[in-house]
Amino acid sequence: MSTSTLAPQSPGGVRTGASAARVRRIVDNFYVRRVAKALFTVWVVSTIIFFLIRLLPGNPIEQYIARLIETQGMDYENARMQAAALFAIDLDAPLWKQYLDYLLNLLRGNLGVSITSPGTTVTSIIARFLPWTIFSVGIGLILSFTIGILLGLMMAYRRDGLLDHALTVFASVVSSVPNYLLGILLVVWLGVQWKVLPIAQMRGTLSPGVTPSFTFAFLYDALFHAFLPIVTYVLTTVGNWMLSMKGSTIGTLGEDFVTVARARGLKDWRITTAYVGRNAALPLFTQLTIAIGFVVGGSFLIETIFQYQGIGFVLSGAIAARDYPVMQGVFLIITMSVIFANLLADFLYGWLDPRIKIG
Amino acid sequence: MTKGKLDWQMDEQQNGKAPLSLQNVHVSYATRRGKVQAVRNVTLDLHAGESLALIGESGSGKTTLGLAIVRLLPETAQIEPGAIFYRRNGREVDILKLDRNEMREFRWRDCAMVFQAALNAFNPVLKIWAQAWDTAKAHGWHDKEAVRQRLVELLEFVQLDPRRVIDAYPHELSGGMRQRVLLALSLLLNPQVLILDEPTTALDIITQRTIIKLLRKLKEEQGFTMIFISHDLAIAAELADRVATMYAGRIVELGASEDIFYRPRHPYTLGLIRAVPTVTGGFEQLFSIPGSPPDLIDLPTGCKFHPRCTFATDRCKVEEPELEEVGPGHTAACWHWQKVEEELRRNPLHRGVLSVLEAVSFNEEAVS
Amino acid sequence: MAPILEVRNLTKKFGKGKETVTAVDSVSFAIEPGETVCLVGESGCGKSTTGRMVAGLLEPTSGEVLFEGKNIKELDSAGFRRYRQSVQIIHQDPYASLNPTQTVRQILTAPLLRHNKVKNRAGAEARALELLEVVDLTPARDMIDKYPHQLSGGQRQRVAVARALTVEPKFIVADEAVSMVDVSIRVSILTMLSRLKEQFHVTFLFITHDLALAKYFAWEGRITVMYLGRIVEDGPTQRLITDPRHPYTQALLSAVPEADPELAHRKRQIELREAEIPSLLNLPSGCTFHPRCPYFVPGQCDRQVPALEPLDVGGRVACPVRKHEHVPLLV
Amino acid sequence: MGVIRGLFHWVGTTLKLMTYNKVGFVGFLVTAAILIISLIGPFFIPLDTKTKLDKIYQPPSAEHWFGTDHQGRDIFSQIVHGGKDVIYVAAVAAFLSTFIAVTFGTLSAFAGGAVDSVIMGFTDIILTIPQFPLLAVLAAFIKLDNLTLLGAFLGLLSWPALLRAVRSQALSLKERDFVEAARALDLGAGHIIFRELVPNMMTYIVISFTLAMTAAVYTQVGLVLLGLVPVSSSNWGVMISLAWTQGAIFFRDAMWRIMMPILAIAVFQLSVITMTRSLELAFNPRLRTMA
Repeated sequence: MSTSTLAPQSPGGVRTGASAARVRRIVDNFYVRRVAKALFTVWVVSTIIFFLIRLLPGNPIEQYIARLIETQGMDYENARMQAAALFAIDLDAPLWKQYLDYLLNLLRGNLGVSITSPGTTVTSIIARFLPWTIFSVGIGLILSFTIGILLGLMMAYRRDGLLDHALTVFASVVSSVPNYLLGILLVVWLGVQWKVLPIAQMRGTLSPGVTPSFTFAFLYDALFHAFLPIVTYVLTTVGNWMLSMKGSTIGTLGEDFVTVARARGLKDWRITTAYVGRNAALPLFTQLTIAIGFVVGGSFLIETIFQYQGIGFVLSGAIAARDYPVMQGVFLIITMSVIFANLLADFLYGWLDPRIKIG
Repeated sequence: MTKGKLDWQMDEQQNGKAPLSLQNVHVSYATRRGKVQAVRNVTLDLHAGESLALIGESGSGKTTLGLAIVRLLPETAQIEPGAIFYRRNGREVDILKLDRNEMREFRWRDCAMVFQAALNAFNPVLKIWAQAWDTAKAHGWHDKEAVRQRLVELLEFVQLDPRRVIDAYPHELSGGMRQRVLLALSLLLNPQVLILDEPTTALDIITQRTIIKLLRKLKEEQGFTMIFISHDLAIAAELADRVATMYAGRIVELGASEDIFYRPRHPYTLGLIRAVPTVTGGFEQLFSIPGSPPDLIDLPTGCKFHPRCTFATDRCKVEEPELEEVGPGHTAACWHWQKVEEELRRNPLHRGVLSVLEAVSFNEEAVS
Repeated sequence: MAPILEVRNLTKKFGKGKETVTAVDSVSFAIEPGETVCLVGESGCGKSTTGRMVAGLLEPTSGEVLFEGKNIKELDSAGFRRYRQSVQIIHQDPYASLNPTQTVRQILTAPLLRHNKVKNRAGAEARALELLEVVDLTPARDMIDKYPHQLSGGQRQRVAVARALTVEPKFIVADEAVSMVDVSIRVSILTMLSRLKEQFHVTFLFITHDLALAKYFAWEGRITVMYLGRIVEDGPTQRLITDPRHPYTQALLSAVPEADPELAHRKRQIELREAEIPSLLNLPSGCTFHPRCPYFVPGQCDRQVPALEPLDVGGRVACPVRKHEHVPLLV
Repeated sequence: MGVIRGLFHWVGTTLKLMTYNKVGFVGFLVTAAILIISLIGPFFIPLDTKTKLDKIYQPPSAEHWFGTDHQGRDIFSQIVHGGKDVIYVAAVAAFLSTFIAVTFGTLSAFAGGAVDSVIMGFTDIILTIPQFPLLAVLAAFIKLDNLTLLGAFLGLLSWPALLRAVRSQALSLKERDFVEAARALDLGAGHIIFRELVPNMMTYIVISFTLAMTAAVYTQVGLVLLGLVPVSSSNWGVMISLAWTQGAIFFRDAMWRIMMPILAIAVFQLSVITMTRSLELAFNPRLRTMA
């Protein structure tokens, strides 16, 4: 017998010194461990970025210096100073000092200054554009996940029926078209061929003159502009949720506790929701962590297609203009938002599944 | 726990009619390869207060039959022809004719089924109390306090500490505890019939004993009507008043427990008994049954046991025997049951007390 | 005669830190060539872990395994490989112990060819067919090209036995080898194993939770009872079954359901003080059975770990309190 | 001779098994057709490069099956020529990422301990970095003007999810009794990995390979669209990218020019994904003996 077949755990912990026990409890705490892991990941990723920028042959700083000398006729020293200011790096200091400064700057939220729009800090750019991405991607993800789970559940219940077949075809088709191509198709068909949507007016994040406020008009306008990105996220991701949920539900329907619930004479609705649905959806929350990364990463192209001014739009602009400080900062933020979203999904999972020991 | 407290409603006033009568029940599954004949022509009366064991190996149809009674078979299964009559308080229904909602109400309230895999019998994300309350609510109970009170009593009856169990998640309980919780839950709605499918399989020996003791208590003190489904002869020996042996979807022998264990008349029953050793009995000569269970899609002709039977003759290959009376309250479906009787006279079953005494005397010699 | 296999103070711990579990705790026993020993106990008692350590599949945390008098830790690599081949294991689940992607032929010829037991492929096939006959899988020609999923549970278990025989082992650990096989064919597999004992001079360590099977298989041999990682009692089967001395053995024997109504009703009922088995993560002090034992002596049982002491009636028992008491199991 | 006959038998059985799932088999046929057209087609259908001002933006006709583009060139010939590179890059990427995932996933499962912790720690970190932005940022530094380099680059960054899955598969297989029996029989590490484990993971590996291909198609076309991959030859991605940057998507008549490459990519992705349903059957030993 392996350790997995041991007798169930009996309550009652170890008795050590009270303070040592408290320290251990904190260290062992699921949340603490998970947050520590997330912070560690952030550190590793930012370190990777630092060394990419500093050490790669033909690295952005060297390239920028070269560009300044070439285009503006600066001498090497001046160009170097300007580059240092932009990247918030002291190029004369030893590498370890530069690295330390970089990390301290990160902690202070100082990510340097944009090259293409001088004087604008990267932090302020992020602060301006990030909320729109969170808004559109967040709504897209929640809608897609919810719709996917509901449809998947339905498909499993009506397995091999007409609805199941139709939805399976739909799911396979929409999830095999890359999201940015679907975006182009939406523009081509809804905007250009059929003229159902005023594509030109829908660009950007808000119509001219509308300012952020807690009003219905503002929300309506924000949704109007985010409509196409959201539809694209939902269409391209809902298929996977549907098929995953269908598979998971079919597995759950075969579980003994579902048969026992039926033997207990429970009403169908209760079995479907609390017994089948809830358990079938659980494994999908682990997939959510991977999906979040994909959606945030993919938002980049969709925002470019629809000219939706979120963080991805900024990134593609920065890449095109080789605005390295912005590229670096935005990339870091995108990664951090994925790490944060994963953290959230993990906590959510621990809360939904009592078998995951927390605390 | 007294009888009054648990409030069993024994229907003695049934003018002699059994609470559960199976008449000519057939169950088959449609598969790509053909029709699986899982249960064939089962006719059986379950009397009030008796405990009946259905024994047989995997594929004998015993679990299918159990599931057919509460109609929990997969959708590909067909239960026909046949009828399953259920009687309580002078009311008689054919279970197979109940509509969806009537069927739902029938389950657990009239007939509860305790499953083999108690490990997975509970929804892992709901506490025990929530699942008990779900059950009560589905059958029209509204008084939360009363349900809780009853659950506490039942948990005490199965010797569990209600304070520890009631607000626990299933994974926090051991396998034996979960099996007992399920047993307690099965009594919640005061059902008349209890079907137990492999109630002790996969449990440790000492835990098995705890469950067996509880079931005996249900049987002897509360006079419960129960069906045990098991591949394990020991469960039948420990708990059953009557035993039905199933083979290839049919009942091939049915009789009082003592008759089946000491005076079997069907070669298959005899084979099973001769294949299983006891612990505290003496050293028995054991034999296995040659061959393997038949393919339920492509059943042999005549008696389905004939390819594995040492008594088989040409007649067995052609004609399938029906259950016939071989003793008082004892029926067997075999053309040659008299030969089995002779065989037993020649080579008696070395079981029971005699062999035990031999073993003990051996021991005393060794000590002295 | 020198024991073919001996273990001394064998201990296995799993996990680390707070989660450490002692699955096997200072187990010592010796098996003579040709002897049949059954290791019996409930799930979690360490019997399978012991079996896997004996078969060299699991490294002990401490203690020694001696095969034919030699400590396997001190063997050179060639010696260790010889030992590895000399000890084979038969697993419980016939559905998991055969690779679903291989035919019986592939399963049997691979070890034959690898260890040069035969000259060539033709020789391997001939030997494979022979082995199939040995385990009563006939006609062997029809069996050899089948995939595991085309065989019944009993047939698969026979293939597993034939596979173990390819390397001509001297010692076989049968870990619950028949517990997943249908009742009606169990005996034929046990009979086949008993025959191998004579035919190939194989010594068996039979691991099971089923006391009735242990009794049947090792009627002339010995039974060793384990509880929570320790041996609590061992002795000749016939003595241990009829005159168990350890309260746990008694509880176990009295708890076993009997396939005989009369025996079932005449069994002595032993009431344990606690029904639940303790967690391996939090083992009781002293005798690990003391929280459940009806004969618990406070101050003694919960303080001292009882040693296995020899019994006048044969075997050993780890209970100084009850070792002289005979408790009839039937009333 | 026997080997050849065996091979034919194997191919025959595999194809027969693949027909068990009708949809999957159609996916297989379409995938095969696209592969054949992309690889052999260019030898038969010349690429139309001549500007024909009188034939700009024509809808599909007998002469031009998929219509014409903004310079009056035949779109069908461009589609036929544009598949090769896309598929090549995807195959390189899929091969590399599957190779990394299978090698290190199995290693991680087998070695356990520190090796496992290091591999998994690294994988988890790479997994949290959104792949597409990373690729885009990196593409801004490194010139990916070589198809093999592009494929390798995509492959090098897309293995983490698969590695995790392979590791958990290998972990569960490792605990299986038949692997333990092979250890007891001293059959050697090579036998255990290549005879016991890999055949049982084969279905999974093949399906993962095809799915990795679709992921690589997604990424490379995306990169092309952003203008980050200076791939000179025409391919489906470049066709879309040109139409996009020239603003053709807002021009009603340009529909065929945009639709056709998009359709080509969508049909390829869809057929590869549906093909996996049949692949599952083809590797099932249970079915293999029944066929």
